[in-house]
Amino acid sequence: MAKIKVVHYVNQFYAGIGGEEKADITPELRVGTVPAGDALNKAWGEEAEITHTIICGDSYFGENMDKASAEIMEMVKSTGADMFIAGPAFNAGRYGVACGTIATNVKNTLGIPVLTGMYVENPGADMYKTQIYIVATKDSGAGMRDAIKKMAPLALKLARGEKIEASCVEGYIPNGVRVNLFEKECGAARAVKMLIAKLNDKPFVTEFPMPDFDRVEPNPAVLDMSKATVALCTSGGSVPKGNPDRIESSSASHYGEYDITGVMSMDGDHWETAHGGYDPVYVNEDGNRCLPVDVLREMEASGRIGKLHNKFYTTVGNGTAVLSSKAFAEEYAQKMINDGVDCVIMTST
Amino acid sequence: MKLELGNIIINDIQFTNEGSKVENGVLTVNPEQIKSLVLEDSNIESCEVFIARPGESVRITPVKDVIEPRVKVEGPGGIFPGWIAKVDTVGSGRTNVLKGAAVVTTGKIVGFQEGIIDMTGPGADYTPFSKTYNLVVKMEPVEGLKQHDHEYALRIAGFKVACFLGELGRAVTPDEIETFEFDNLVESAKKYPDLPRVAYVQMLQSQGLLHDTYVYGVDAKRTLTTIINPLETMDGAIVSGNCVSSCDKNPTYVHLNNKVIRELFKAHGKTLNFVGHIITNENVYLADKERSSNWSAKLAEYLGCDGVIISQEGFGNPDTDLIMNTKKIEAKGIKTVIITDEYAGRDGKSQSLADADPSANAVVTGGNANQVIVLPPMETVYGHLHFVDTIAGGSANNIDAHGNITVEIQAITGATNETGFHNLSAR
Amino acid sequence: MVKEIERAGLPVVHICTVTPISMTVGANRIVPAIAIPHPLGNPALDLEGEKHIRRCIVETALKALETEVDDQTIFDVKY
Amino acid sequence: MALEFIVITNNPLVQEKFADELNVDYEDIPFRDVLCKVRDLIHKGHRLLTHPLSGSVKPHETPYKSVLVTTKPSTMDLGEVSIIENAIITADKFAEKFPNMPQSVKEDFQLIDCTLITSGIDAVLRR
Repeated sequence: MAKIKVVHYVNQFYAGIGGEEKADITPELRVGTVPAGDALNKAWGEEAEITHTIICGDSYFGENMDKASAEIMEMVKSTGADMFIAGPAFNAGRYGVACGTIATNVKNTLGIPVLTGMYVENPGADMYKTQIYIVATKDSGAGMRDAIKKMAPLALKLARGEKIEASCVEGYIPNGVRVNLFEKECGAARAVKMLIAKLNDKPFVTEFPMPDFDRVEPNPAVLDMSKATVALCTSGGSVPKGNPDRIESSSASHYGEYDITGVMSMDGDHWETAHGGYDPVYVNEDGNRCLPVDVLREMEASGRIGKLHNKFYTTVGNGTAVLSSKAFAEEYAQKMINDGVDCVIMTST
Repeated sequence: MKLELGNIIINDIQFTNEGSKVENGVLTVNPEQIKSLVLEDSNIESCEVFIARPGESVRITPVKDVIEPRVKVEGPGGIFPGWIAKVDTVGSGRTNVLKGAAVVTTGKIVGFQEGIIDMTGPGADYTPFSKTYNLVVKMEPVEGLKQHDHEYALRIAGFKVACFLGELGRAVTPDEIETFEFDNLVESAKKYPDLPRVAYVQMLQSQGLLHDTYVYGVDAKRTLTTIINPLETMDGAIVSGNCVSSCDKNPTYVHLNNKVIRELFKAHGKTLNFVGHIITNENVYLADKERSSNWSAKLAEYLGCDGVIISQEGFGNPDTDLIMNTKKIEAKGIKTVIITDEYAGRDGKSQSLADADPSANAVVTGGNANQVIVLPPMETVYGHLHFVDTIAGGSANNIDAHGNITVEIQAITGATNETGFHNLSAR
Repeated sequence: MVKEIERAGLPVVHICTVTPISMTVGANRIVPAIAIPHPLGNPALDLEGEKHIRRCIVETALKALETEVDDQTIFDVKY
Repeated sequence: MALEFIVITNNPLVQEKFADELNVDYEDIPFRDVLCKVRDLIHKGHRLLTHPLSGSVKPHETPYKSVLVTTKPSTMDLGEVSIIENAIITADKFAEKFPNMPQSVKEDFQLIDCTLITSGIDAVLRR
């Protein structure tokens, strides 16, 4: 089999160009490797080789994300590589986000296998771990050897399209896809060990993490509601009659964005619910029962609120579903911010 | 209380036309003796007996139960109290065990029954019973026998055969003797004042036909959560009536050799003080679930536990019991580790459990039961293969032209066992 | 979803029937709704009665947005 | 006072066995629709008495499901909402497997569902 051609992405620091003062350098494609790439090449022997390295400053990437991304994509494409590797970024936040963003882009647009590595608390890990394989590294460059030891074999497997084993076997950050494996010890022995650790306040790793129950700090209160733009969102599935965007009744693959300019009330002649998670009769009769446009219009007229935002966002979500459509909300929250929304009323069934 | 298990290591099973016996690690069986024993029950029309050894190209399906042959040689009670023996308390004296042998019963009680044991090939890795020397007892009922009576007949026949084989080991000197001692609460507290106190909370499937478990002959759905001496469990107090969705159901063999109990005994007096075994049920009625989990928490507190291990049995609604038990026990300040399995979909991307709670922060998993496996054809099939396409984890037309069967591992007996009996897991 | 909106920097109030779930999903300002099939209405009432309760709920939601909170808070509706 | 309950079912055997003595709401509808019917009742304040994922036979593998709910609505119980909604999520993970099931297998599934709900009915009646 021919040697696998790999292109490697690193920031200014790992290219040996400089630290923060050089973080604004623009993307550059070089033939050959940087030290991290040398280590990978050494680990691969005759199997694979980094032929090109792309270098970009972290600040430049962070501040010019779309442009930088497009430039880098062209560079990757021009090399004709079989695989793309970014980092490892360890605990460097902007570098981690850059590695995750570019690797995800490469995977989605060029369709070649990608791999990166970073510390589990790197913000890039949370953003991209469900989309690409991210090897879990230590929190600083001192963990380079360990990172290469995990990345090199996983990269080969990915490049060859081989079966990827469970996260604890391959060393990637758990990505939410459950993969079976045979443990050395039976479940009972593992349970007793875990309990002893838990009883002694020693660290232990659950084999099945419960869904995310983390919290976000509350944002400050709205100071002057009479000047505020209030947006409505719902997980109750409110849609125009006939459900033109075909929002699925459960586990929907997209969310709805609808204009309510001039709409005074969610009357049953024009609106309905796409939600399959409850008896739709009442909301189909009167959509204000789910999305209170009628009273907010009154409040807009009376000056209680500054303005009702002219778009609302809708998803179908069981109130009690353990999984939530996190990505949708991330996306439309950004849209609302860009549109100058000040606060949000989210209604759920 | 002290229990000795005298293990007679079995390295092979052979048929004979003469008397059945155990000699030099070989279990020699006269199949006619087995048949006449089974056919004592007028509800059973016919019986066939086969041998399945590790590594042989053999598939057994649908598996009804797996039972370890044993005999009580010293002390009160007998094997399978409430069924074969009287209800005298077991768990003391000596019991001889034909270690490495198992009785596997098979028979079609309902059309969608599964339970696959492959003795070789990829499927063999997923079942613990590919490593035992199995005496397979295949039984057909008399015409028109109702499913409840059919299940009962097969269950009892399995116990009878296991006792018959066990009896052959009565006079044999065991290769090894394992001794287990369980002190009462006061004594163990005196002996190990500084060790954390740990109990085992075992959830027993208890919902109806092919979903039942029995304790000293009592249907577990008609019990309140209670305390049992773990030695009683090790000595046959709990038996299985439970075989559908066989990946996470406990055959009788698993109760006899409950690994949570064994591991707790291993750690007892060293890193923890094993203070008790709480058995609770998994009923259909929600008020029963509330009540039973209240009692688990209350008894764990009553035993003065610092920690417990909770094991589940089955899929779906027991997730509710599991989370209730965990939340209520954690709320008492008692630390928990739970053992479950997952139904994360064939792609591993779906929600694994039907319930969740942040207090369940220490989980051991028996793996994703939806994982798909291709089982190549075996030279011999004992049982009814043509039912494989209508079973849990199977699907219509899942046997290809070469005889490969595509199934989810939920069809394989013991694959994702939730008492931590096997070593499959997931991440 | 509420959490993602909050994380993006927008103050958000969650009007929700199943308030414990709202707590679990990490909402900080929570207003209880009427019932799952009609969170901001009640078909048992006449149109004006229904609008009145809806007004009360939305008013409570606005008050919640006008209130500083440090932790998850449920704002009860006065009808 | 006896607890009044309805048996929501799509299982003809349950209908046949209990229709004379109990309040059985039988409809020939798919498995999922039974769960949705129960869900809508729970949302209206009927109390869920038996677990909708009773038994180990997987949703859609068995076409049959029977669930007990109270006849009269009271206050919606949040725990029960969670149970029924998660049951539907769980059921949706399993595709229908055997559209052309032989009658004998159908009858076996009917029997299993019937024994499961019978254990629930017994529990309610003897309370």
